[in-house]
Amino acid sequence: MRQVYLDHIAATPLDPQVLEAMLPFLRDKFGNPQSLHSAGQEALVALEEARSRLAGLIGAEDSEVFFTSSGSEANNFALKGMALARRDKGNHLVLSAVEHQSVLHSVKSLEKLGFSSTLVPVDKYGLVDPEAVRRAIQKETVLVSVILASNEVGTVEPVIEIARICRAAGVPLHTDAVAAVGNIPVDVKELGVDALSLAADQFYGPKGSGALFVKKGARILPLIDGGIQEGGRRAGTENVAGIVGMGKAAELARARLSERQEGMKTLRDRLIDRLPQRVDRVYLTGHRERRLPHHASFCIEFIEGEAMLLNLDMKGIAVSSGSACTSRALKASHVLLAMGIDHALAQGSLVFSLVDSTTAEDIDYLLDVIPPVIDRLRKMSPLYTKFLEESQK
Amino acid sequence: MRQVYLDHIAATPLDPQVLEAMLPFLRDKFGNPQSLHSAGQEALVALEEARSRLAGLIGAEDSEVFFTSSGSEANNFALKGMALARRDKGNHLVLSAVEHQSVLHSVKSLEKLGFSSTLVPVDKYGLVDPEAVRRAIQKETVLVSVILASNEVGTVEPVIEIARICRAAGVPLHTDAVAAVGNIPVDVKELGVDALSLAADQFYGPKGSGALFVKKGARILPLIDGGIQEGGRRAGTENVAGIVGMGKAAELARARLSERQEGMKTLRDRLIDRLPQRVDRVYLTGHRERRLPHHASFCIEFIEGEAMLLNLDMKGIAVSSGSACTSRALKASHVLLAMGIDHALAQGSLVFSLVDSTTAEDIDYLLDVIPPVIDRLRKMSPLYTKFLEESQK
Amino acid sequence: MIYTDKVMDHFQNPRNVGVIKDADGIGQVGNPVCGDMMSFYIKVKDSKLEDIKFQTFGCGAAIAVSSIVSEMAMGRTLEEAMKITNEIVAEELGGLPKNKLHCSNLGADALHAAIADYRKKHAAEKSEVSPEAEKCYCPYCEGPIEGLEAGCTACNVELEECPHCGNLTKKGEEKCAKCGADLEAD
Amino acid sequence: MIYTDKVMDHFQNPRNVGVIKDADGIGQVGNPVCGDMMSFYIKVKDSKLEDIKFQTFGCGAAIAVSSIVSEMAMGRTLEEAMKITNEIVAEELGGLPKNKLHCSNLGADALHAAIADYRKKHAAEKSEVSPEAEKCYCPYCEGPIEGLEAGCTACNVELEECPHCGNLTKKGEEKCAKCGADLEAD
Ligand SMILES: Cc1ncc(COP(=O)(O)O)c(C=O)c1O
Ligand SMILES: Cc1ncc(COP(=O)(O)O)c(C=O)c1O
Ligand code: FES
Ligand code: FES
Repeated sequence: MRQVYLDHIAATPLDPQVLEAMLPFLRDKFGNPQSLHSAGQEALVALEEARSRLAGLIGAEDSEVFFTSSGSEANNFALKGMALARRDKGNHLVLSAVEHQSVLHSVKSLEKLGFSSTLVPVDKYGLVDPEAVRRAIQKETVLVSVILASNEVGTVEPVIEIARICRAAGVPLHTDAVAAVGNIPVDVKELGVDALSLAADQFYGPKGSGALFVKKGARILPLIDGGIQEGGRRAGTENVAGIVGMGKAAELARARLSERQEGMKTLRDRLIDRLPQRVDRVYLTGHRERRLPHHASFCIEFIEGEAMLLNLDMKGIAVSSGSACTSRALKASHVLLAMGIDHALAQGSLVFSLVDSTTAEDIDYLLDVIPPVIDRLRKMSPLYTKFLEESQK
Repeated sequence: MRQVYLDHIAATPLDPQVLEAMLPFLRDKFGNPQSLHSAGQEALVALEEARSRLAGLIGAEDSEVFFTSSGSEANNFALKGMALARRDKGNHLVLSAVEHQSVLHSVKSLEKLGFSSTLVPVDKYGLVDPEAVRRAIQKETVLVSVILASNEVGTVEPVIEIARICRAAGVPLHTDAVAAVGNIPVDVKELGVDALSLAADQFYGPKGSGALFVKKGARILPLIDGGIQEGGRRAGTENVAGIVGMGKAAELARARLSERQEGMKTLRDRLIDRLPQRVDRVYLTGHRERRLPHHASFCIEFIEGEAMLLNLDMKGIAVSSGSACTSRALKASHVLLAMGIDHALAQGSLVFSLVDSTTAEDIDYLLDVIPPVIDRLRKMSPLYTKFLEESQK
Repeated sequence: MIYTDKVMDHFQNPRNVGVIKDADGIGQVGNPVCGDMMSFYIKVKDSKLEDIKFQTFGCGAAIAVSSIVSEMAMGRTLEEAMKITNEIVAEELGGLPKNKLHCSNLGADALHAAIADYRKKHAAEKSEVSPEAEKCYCPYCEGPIEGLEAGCTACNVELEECPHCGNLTKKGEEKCAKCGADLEAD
Repeated sequence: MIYTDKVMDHFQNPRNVGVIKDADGIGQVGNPVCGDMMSFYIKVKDSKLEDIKFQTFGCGAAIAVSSIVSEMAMGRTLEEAMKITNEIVAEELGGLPKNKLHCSNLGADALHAAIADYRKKHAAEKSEVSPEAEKCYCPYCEGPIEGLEAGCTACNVELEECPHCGNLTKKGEEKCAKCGADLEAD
C-alpha cells in the first residue's frame, strides 16, 4: 500500500546528514562536555559548534542560545524563568489565546505563584491584533508571549509589530517559534523579540533537542537548577549527539530554507485549493496567505477528526487531528474555539503537514482517498442526516 | 599512546546493543508517540517497552516511571514538584549536606518561593546518620532528599534506614540515585523511597535520557507544563531514540549487574590499595566498603586537582577532579568540605571511575604514570616545600 | 494500536448503521460540544428488538461501541437489552482505552433511551431510565479514581469535577475535557 | 582545549620553578582556601632582576602564569617589572579563559610583592604595592561585567560580591566561588 506521511508538524524524519553528524557522538566520542580532559573538550567543541550553527539560523549571538530538551521545555523556561526573574517589577503576563499548551500551562502554574494573566483574543484567521496586545499590557506586566506560527492552523502572527509595541512599553516579548524555525525565515533581530523557543524535530533534526534564545541582557532564572552547564542557566549533562544533530539540521535549514519553502508551498496550495473542490462543507482553518509553507488545516463538517484520522491511517495516510500534545484529550482545540469555530465543527479538525520530500503524487493520492472516507463517515453521522433533512425542507 | 579512560562517572560509552536499539528510531521510525496513526503508535509501543524495562531495573510499576532529559531534570522535578504539590502541608525541606548541585540549587530556588531547609551533616566518610534525619524533620517538613550514592566520593548512603524514619514521620523521601542505578542493585520497594532519580548515561545508555520514579499515590506537580505526554506530568515531544536506548541499557544492566559489579570492584580495590603504596600523603575519600563498585576517589596533598588532571590527560589518562557539573567552578567541593576535609586538601581531589571494560593493565598503567606526575607538581608547590621544611625541623 | 482488533473491526465495518424511518423508539445522547453524539432507532415486536439502527458522530471508540451495542441487543427482549452496561460493552470489545470508557456508557445510554422512548410512547409500562453510576477514570493517565480529594492516585494529577457535566478534569484546566464548559480558574 | 598552546607549554614546561635560598625578596599571594597560592623569590643586582624562581599551588593557568611572569621579568629592571599587569600576562599567553583571569593577577601580584619585599628590606625606596584594580568577569559565562546591579549581561546570572574576597558569585550560592567563604543565604 502506498504510504503518505502528512503529519510532519508532529515529526520530521532525520536528514541523513544529521544522523551522520550524530553517530560519532553515539559511538566513540562519548566524553562529557564539562570534563576538562581531551575527550571532554572534544565534546565541548562539538557542542559550541552546534550552538554557533543554531545561532546562525536565527541570527542570534552564540551566547544567546541555550539548549533544552524540547520546545515545551524552552517555553516553560522562557515563561517561568523570565516571569520569576522580573517578579520585582510586577506580576502580570500577556499571552495570546492561541498559544501552545506548554505556554498556557506554564502561565497556569505561574498563576498559582501569584501571577495573573490577560489572554489576547484572535480573529477568525487566528491572527492576533498588535493593538490588542498594546491594550492588554499593564503597568504590572512583566512578559508578553505570542506564538510565531500556529502548529494547529498554520497562521503566522505579526510578531514584528507586537515586538515594537512591547519595546515601547518596556516589556520583554517571548515568541514560541517551535513550528516556525527551520520552515520560514526567522531572525531574532528582525523580529525584535527578547526570547524565542525552537525545537529540532521540526526541521529534520532529532527529537529531544530544543533551544531557547534569550537576548543578551534579558534576565531569566533557570528552570533546571544545578551545575554549570549552559552558563549555569540550564543544568544537566548535555544530550551531545542530539545537540550536534540539531546544529547540523540548523546548518542545512539555513542553506536550503528558501528552496524547501517553495517546494512545499506549491504542494500545500494544491491541497488547499483542491480539497474543497472534491468535498463540500470543508473549511480551511487559519489564514490563507500568512501561513506556514508546509501546513494545510481544515475542519470537515459533520464528522469527528479521530474517526477520519484512523480511516486515513488504514489507507496508509498519516495525518493529525490537531496538536500531537493533545491528541488524547477529548475536548475541541482551544485554538479553533478561540477563532470562533463552533464545537461541533472544531471536532472535525484535520491537519496536513508536509515535508521537503512530499510529492504531488502524495497530495493527489490523498485527494483521491479522502472523499469516500468523509462520505462514509458522514453517512453515519446524525448531524449530517439532520442537515440533509433540513436542507430538503 | 595508551588511552585509559577513568572518568566514567561523567560519561559511559553506549553499549553497542543500545545503539543498535536506537538506530531504527533515528532512521525510519520517526513517528511522534502522541500521534494516533500507526507511525505514532509504533513509537508509543517502543516508548512503553522502554518504560517497562526501566521499571524492571528498579522494581517499579511501569506507571511510576516518568522520563526526563537528565538526572538534573529528574532531581528538579522531584524537589520542586513534590514540595510545591505539598505546599498546603508545610514549607520545610530536609536534605543532606552531600547532595548534588541539582538538588541543592533546586532547594535554593524553592527558598525563594518561601520554603526553608535543613542540611543534615555527614561524617568523615560522607555518611548521613539516619538519626540526624529524624531530628531534622519538623512538623512543617514536606520532603526529605538524600543521595543514594555520591558521584564525588562514592559513598552509598543508608537510604533504607532513612526511608523507614521518613515513613514513620509521614514525610515522603526522594533519593538521587543517578550515580547508583545500573551500578549497584537498586529496588525502590526495598529502599522504600517515594521518588528516585536516575540517568541513562551512568549505565551505558545515552546522554539526555533520565527518569524519575514517583511512587503511586505520591503527589507531584510538573516541572515542564504542557501537553499530555507522561500522563500530563512532563510535557514535550519525547526523545524516542534516547528513551529506547535507556530501556535497552536498563535491560542489559539488569542482566549483567552482578557480573559488572564484581569485575569493577576488583579493579577498584586494586587502585584503592595500591595508589597509597606508590605515593605518600594520598587519602581515600568516602567510605572504604560502602561505596560504588566503580569508584575510587582520593585527595592528593599539596597539589591541585586540575593540574594533575591535565598532566594525566597528556599521558592519555582521563580522570576528573570532582563532579563534571562543577568542573569549572574554582571552589573546593562542598561534599569534601562537608566531610571535614580542609580547603587545601580538598583542592587536590581526584576521582577515578571505571567501566566494565576497564582492565588491570589500565589500572597498572595509571599506577605507573601517576607518581612522577604528583612528584613533579609537588616540587612546584609552596605547600609541599613548607611541609618538607617543617618536617626537617 | 490504541484500540483492540475488535474495536477496529467494528469501527471499520460498523453493523446496523442508519436510520429507521418509522422507528418505534428513538434515543439520542451526547452533543457535539462533548465531541460525541449518538442516535439509536429501534423496531420492537413481541417485546423484542426486531431491528436496531444507529448513527454516531464521534471518535473510533464511539462508532465501535454503537455498532457492538446494536449487535448485542439485536433480537433480545427489552428487559435483556436494558441490562447491557458499559462494562459489558467494553469487555465485549476486548477493552477500551480508559479515557474512552465514557463512550461505552454512551452506547448503552442511547439504546436505553430509545427503549424508554418506545415504552413511553406505548405506555406499556413506565420505567425510569437509570443508567449505571459512572465509574470515574482519570482523563490523563486513564487509571481508576477513588475519590476527588485524593486526585488520581495513578498519575497524581489533581482533579476537579466539571460543574457542568461532572467529568473529571485536571485542576487548573480552563475547560472541561469532556464537555468544554469553562471551569473557574483557581 | 580550555587553554591555549602557549599556556599548555608553560604549564608543561614551567620556567624558573623553585626556591632561592638567599633571596633578596620573597612575595607570597593567595592561600589554599582560594585554590591558589604563589611564592616568588627574586635576586636583585643593579636594580635588575638577576634571578627569579617561583612555586605555585594551583590550576594549570596559575602555573603557566607564574612561569611566564618569571620569564617576562627576568633581567628587567624593577621599574619595568612593576609594569607587568594581568592584561599583559594574559595577552602574552594568548588569552586565558575568563574565569581564570584572576590567576593572571596572582602572578603579577606575587612578583610585585617580592619586589616590594626587596625594597622594604633594602629600604632603597618605599613604595606602596597597588595592584591594578581587578576587572570583573562573570564566573559563570566568563563575560565581562559592568556592574553588580545589572548582573552579568552576557549570561544574565544575578551576582553578588563575596564580602570576604570581593569575588563575584551567583546570587543564592552558599559559598564564594573563589575563596570558599560562606555567603549569607538570601
Ligand atoms: C549523584 C548525581 N546526581 C545528579 C547528577 C546529574 O545528572 P545529569 O548530569 O544527568 O543531569 C549526577 C551526574 O553525574 C550525579 O552523579
Ligand atoms: C508551536 C509549538 N509550540 C510548542 C511545541 C512543543 O514542542 P515539543 O513537542 O518539542 O515540546 C510545539 C510542538 O509541536 C509547537 O508546535
Ligand atoms: S466519542 Fe469517543 S471520546 Fe467520546
Ligand atoms: S589557580 Fe587558577 S583558578 Fe585560581
